Amino acid sequence: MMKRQRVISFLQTFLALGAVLAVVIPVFLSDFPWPTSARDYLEAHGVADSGARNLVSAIYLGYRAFDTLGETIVLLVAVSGTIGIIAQSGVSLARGFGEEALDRKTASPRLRHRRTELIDVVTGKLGPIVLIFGLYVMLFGHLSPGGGFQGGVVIASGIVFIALGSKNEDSTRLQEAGMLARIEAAGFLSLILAALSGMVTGSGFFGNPLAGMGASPVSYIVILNAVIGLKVGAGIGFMCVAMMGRVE
Amino acid sequence: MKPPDIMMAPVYLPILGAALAFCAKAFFQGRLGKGVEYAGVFVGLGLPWLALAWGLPLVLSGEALQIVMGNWFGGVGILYRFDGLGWLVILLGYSVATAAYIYALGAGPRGPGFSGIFLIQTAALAATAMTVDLFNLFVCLEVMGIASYILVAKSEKPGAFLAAFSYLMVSATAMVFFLIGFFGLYRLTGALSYQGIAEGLRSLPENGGIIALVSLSLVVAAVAIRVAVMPLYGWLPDAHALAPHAISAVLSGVLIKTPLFALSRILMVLPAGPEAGRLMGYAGAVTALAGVTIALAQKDTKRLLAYHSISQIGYVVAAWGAALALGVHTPAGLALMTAAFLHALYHALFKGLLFLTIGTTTDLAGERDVYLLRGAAGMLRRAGEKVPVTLVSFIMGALAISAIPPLNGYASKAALSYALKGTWQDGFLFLAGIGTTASFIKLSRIYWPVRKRAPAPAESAAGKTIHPAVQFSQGLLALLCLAGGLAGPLLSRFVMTLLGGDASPAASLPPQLFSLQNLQKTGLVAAGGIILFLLASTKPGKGLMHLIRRRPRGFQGLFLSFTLGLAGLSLWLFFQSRPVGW
Amino acid sequence: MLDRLLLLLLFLIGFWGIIARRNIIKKIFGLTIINSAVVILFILEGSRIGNSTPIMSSGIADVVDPVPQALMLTAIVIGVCITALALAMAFRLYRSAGTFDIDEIRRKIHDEAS
Amino acid sequence: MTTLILVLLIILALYTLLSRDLLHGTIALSAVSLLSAILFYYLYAPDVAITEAAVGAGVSTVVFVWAIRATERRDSGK
Repeated sequence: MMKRQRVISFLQTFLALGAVLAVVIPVFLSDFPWPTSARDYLEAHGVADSGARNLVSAIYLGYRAFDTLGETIVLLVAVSGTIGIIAQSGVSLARGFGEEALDRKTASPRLRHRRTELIDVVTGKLGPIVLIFGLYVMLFGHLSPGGGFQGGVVIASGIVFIALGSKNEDSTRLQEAGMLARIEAAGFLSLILAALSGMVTGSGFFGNPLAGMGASPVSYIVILNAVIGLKVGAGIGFMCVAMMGRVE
Repeated sequence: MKPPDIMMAPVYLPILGAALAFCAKAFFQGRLGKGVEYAGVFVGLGLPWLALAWGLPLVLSGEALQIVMGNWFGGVGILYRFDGLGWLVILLGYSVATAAYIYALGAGPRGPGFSGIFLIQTAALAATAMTVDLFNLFVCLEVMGIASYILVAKSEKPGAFLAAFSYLMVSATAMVFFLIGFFGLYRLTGALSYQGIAEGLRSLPENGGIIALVSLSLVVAAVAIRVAVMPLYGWLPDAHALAPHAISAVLSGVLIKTPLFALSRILMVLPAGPEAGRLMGYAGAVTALAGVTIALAQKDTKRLLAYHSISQIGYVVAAWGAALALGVHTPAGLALMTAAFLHALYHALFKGLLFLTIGTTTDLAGERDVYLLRGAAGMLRRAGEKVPVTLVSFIMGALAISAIPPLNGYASKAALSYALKGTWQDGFLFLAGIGTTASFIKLSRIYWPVRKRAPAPAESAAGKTIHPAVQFSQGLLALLCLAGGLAGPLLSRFVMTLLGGDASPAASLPPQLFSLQNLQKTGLVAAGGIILFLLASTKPGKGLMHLIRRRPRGFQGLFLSFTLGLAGLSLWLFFQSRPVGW
Repeated sequence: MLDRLLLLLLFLIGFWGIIARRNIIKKIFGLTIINSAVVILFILEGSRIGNSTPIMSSGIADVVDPVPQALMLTAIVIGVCITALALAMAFRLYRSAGTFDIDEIRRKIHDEAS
Repeated sequence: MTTLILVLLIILALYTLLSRDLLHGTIALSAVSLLSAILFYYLYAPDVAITEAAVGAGVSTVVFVWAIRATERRDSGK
């Protein structure tokens, strides 16, 4: 019986790969010239419309900011869903971050004894530096490469460094899962309010509220970058800290 | 608050509500948390009805509001369109979501996390209905998908995680193919919105040739997998059967229809669209018949309902595909599209009703097997349901799906067969009607009183009672089914004016709903159903059904059917665009 | 032309990983690989029309097409979120079935159900 | 340069899918992510490079390693 089943599965794989290959070849191998209409418009008007010199940030937080909101929602739903699915299983590793109290004493013993000196020194010292770099990437998104998401993930790795390296007595509140969940929820609410603010000043949903007024329009992109960065950083930090099962 | 802002309300209000729900989960406990969560749910599910009411006169007059999100430049920005089709699909989404949430208050999953994800799913439904930008459609489908994977997995049943995992892997892979299709179309035209892509393709020699056809088939196949048409339905039965009841109602009622109508926006505009619509119409008719035959063979009640969802969506896609092939602005095409939407709306109502009532009964009896569960009617009465709301609601749902006159199924199936008359699809749908009646007689046996040699009557577990919110939502859906049936012609005229705009007066409606000819047809279907049911309960019948149930369904089969469906669609488009042949 | 062939091969390897490997973690590896392949396809083809980074400091002329770059930011993040969720489900499947082999999981769950 | 990186990516992808040990597969996958980040930087796409490096190599590797730590490391079957 096993032989027959293996042959069937091999045939199915071969058939599926052949069908996909036949369909996808024209698209992958076409050498049709790449359209330049969007690039030309953005080169001419990108900076004037959104105020951001980094055109990718101009698109990503200006012209197509709704896609970014969708992306932030996917991240939020994925984090809360992943934690929900893991926490319900009540696994020892997962017990550390159940919905109720997340105090530091429930870390499973298996993780505690394997802490080497290297982890203490490196992560303890590197944590703040990585956090500062994350904030820089987040806040200068409209000038240099980077922005909300990238800065947020670097901040998340900073939070993980702090959570790993903190000694028993002087741990900051930043590494407690409850605190991170609060920052994430507050960040998401303020992102929605920032998006809706465009309606109040008449430039429409996700429009730039400062377009009419004196302040340079780029500050709207900086605000969006900051809010998304905090939300993403807290969200991914929350997931990583939860997955580590609350190391001391 | 200019008109474009109110038009977008069904999208951003549920997101705001979800943000409130997540804040309630993170910040507050106890009564304050509940208060903030329900405030978010009211903002998310209550207020958008006002926006719909505001939008009605605008779309009734045939106008359509097309905006660029945030008044940015159209070539790069995101275009949204609020027209009759958008209004109707949002109405469909919100009505089923509200009824399902009321049911969830009573018996379904609870908690701020669930409310937040449910609201985000509703927002994604509304956004998918209104977007006319291809990459934004990708993001909306991903948001809708990820919300539904988690909601399916929330039911903690052993099979639920396997069902959610298969659903996730197949949809995620399909969305990567969608990206390749989007790449092909962006490469040819440099535009992101449907109109921009269509104009770009038309200015190219041969409408962009083979690359355009292949890219369109990639996009259509990726969206069609969420609609569960014939070759691509493998993931649906497990996901819908094992999800919590409220989520099964929303999944079957709305989540397989919104991508279909979003796809109709693409196929109405792009040059090779009508051909793709024609093929999907044929696949829809085959789905209607095949779905019913597999449903007849099922043992598990909710899996039987899930296969019926596939068969009923086959009805909708059959008419929808034919409408696109003829062009929605021709009178015949408009009649077909109206019949398709009418059946989609009515199916959402009666299928949601069936999922909720069967869910309540099987939860109470603790038994989901059609052959073992008996005497559920008595059990419901003993469980403190003085007024048999669940029983009556189930009967109305079963009559509606078998197209018995007073109820809405009859009205929409009459419209379907009138619009499709004379085509082979109509024959398939007629046979599928017989199968539906037979399987619902079989399903309703769980309510029949116990006979001597039947298995022990169902006893509800101690202490389980039926929550008033559960009864309210079931009663609400049952009333909507009845109202839809009685007001059939009126509602189909309303839907036609919304969809057609200028072509509506010329389009013909089924002349007289309760005409002798229609009633004769219904009698025939009912008789055929009873005969088929008797045949099915004979010895060879049971053997055949056991065979159908045991057919191998592996994880690999999902992907193989997806790739073959994809290759079939691109071959069909290729040969259709070469009428001369070589 | 060679780059596109290699990219097509990378995509096929990822797709083969999803359908042929029976270990569900390997299937999630395959999903991540085909996601990366499509993102590279967008950026590779998008960068053929220019030769400088799309940051408009003074005197910058023909810039690379920024639109696919902005879109691929979203696609990468969505891909990672889907992967994280798939892994959480794989974890729960492992806890209920004791193995990562999709066929054994399906057999165990069918035995429990019927 | 692009062709070289693509060949390396193919080799690493094959190793990810063929290796018996899931942890080696995860490390090879984060190498795939890192190499594609370098490729993006070379193709004038720094934003995507940072995202791919931070999100692709960073977060997904953490999640994969956690999933394998919490379950089983050896890949038994084919």
